[in-house]
Amino acid sequence: MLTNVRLISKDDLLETVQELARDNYRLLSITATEIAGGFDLIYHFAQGMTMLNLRFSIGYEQEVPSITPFYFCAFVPENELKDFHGIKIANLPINYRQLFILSELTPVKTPLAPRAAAASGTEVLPE
Amino acid sequence: MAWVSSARKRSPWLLHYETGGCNGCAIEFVAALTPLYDLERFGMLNTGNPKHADILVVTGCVNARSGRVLRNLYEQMSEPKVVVAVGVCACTGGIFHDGYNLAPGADKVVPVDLYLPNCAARPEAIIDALLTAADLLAETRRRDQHAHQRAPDQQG
Amino acid sequence: MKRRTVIPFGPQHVVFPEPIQFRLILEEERVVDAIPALGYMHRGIEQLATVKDFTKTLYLAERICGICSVMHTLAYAQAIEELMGIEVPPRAKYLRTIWAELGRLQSHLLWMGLAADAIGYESLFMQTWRAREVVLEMIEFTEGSRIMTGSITIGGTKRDLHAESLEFLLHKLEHLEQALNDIYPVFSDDPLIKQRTVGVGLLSKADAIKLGAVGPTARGSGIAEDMRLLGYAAYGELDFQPVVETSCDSYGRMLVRVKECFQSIELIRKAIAKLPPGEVLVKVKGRPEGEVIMRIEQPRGELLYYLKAGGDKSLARWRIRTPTLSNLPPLVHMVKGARLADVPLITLSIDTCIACVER
Amino acid sequence: MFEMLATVLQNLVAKPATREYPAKRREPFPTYRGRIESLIERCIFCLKCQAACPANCLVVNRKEQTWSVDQYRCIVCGMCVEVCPTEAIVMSRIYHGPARHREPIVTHQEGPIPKFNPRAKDVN
Repeated sequence: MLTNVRLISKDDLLETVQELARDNYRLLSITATEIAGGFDLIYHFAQGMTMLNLRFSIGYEQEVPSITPFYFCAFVPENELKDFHGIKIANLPINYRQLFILSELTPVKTPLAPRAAAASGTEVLPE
Repeated sequence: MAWVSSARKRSPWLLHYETGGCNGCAIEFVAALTPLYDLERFGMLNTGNPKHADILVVTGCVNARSGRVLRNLYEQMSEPKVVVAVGVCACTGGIFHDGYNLAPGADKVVPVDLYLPNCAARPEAIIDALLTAADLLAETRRRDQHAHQRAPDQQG
Repeated sequence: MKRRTVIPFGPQHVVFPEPIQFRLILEEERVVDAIPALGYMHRGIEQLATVKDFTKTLYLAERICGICSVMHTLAYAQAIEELMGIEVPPRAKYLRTIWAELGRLQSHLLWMGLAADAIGYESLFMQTWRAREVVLEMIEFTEGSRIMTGSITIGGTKRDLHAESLEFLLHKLEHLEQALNDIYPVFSDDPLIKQRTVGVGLLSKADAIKLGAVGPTARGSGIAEDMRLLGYAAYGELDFQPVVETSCDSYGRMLVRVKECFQSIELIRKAIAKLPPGEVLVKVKGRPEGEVIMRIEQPRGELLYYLKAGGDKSLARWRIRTPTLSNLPPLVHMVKGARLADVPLITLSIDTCIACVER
Repeated sequence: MFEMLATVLQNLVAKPATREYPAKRREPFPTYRGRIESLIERCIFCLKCQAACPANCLVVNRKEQTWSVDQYRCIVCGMCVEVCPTEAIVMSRIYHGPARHREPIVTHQEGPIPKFNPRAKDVN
């Protein structure tokens, strides 16, 4: 089950991550799920075998600060968020501009956020 | 020069490109080159250069980005050439056929001469397919030669 | 400032069977920066899982990667079982462990072969792949197929090991151990291999933590982390210690993998000795609901699944974080400052699996 | 030096590691899954296999009494074999060879659709 979840707000993110970086936590990944009106974000950290998950949600238009100053490796999942969900990330040092895994020839944009794509008028996946 | 062409029949060079998919077939293709199956005893050699190759082995489903690379590789190969689609992903897209990023089969991008299904294709099946491809290659070559020889007659 | 050149490395390259591109920025022979360019193998599995039935998604999970297919089905089945509260029979847990370790063996042998090939040691490549065929024979005999085995399913396993197969396994394991005993000293002592790997691709322990290295890459840098210690399947009952090397270079990572082969053989023998009798499959009814995180040790490192289901026939979200995705930032770090000729070997030293990365 | 000589001698007398594949074929293991085949006369057209197929490669037509499989999309997972109530689909140990064209294999059933007897399975 999903245990050890700490609910935070978007503005506390950088501060909390800085603390975790000081305590030698490893960043495992970042997961986004599309929910009504926005996205649900989970940052997975681990110290040895124990996990810690930071969780908050944002609206479609809100921007998330990049945590690359503390965890450089975050550029990989953050570029994925941009690709698959179209989430806006502020201050991303290595920015692939939505071409990290998807290519310019891919017929759909933001495949894992079909509702957002439908709202913005781009092509939608068949259900 | 009959002996030259008969010798060439049994020594086509291979170019392998994995276009996507799970790389299970790609691993099996490499396994077919190793001691237990040993493709090289038929004179086949895996090369990395498309200009040297006669047979293009495609494994995996073709997606938006790799389709372009595949097309490039195919166009760089010199005539005559044979394309073998190994595995169900290269044939039709297999289990991923309704994915948003895929072409349903390699034949949407390059002309495919031989289809080898199965998930994943066994090394034995890959040997079968490549031997058939070698025959096809020899056949095409013979036809081309005939066409060459006949062409001046028809003009005269 | 020296003149800089950009060299595209890949996507079609003899060293790896899979397409990946690195844009290497060079100052003469030194690499100053590397930018990975992905997307040559992307299939959109995470999206397909939101459309397909959750029982069919099991086969999708198997086809994320052809090398660690068993591990992916294991992780997926365990995640669904945890969501639905299914208790798997003990015999099935042991069978899963045996098949997972066979998968690890073939994957490590495959890597050893590719590494030998990258070094330019053709005969060693052939030898390791010959040993790998012994493992594949075991897999085929017990599971019915070489690559896509489909033995693990939600609620247990589809197949059982009877006395004849167990005997076959033990017999072949002895063969394999002999072959590995021949191969091991070559990897650990051969001057050619040492020259190419010792001190190449350095990754300090602090960097490994900061950049999120997992699996043999982390263990080669002195981090004793192995998700098998979480005790999933039957690993909790089989006593073992993770293999750790402290040399922090390609040589260390290579030794970790070679030694893990012996560890896997030992684990399979222990599991066969302890194999309990009984059923292997329980019936599954209903639909999953809730959220779950599943962590599993793949041959390449820690695999992380996040599953969210809302009681529908398909999943709401399936996040796959594969070990190679996590090992990409350490790789970029290692490549910086290396010479161009060493780049293929360093790239191989994290055991890249691009099919996993791009899903 | 002597060690090397021993290896050389051993390799001279030992059998080659290579399987002479096209000339000698190894008997497949009894559990091997090659491809699916239909025993059409047993089919009751319940459409269970079509629903269970992860790759959507089966098309069952009750009206025309046809059962077709696209071997070029089938992933040989064995789901259809498991769900079939009348054992009308079997797993063959022969794998599919290469072909010039890809078309689904269609099998047609003659005569009336057999009645399904749930206990028939036990009798066999």
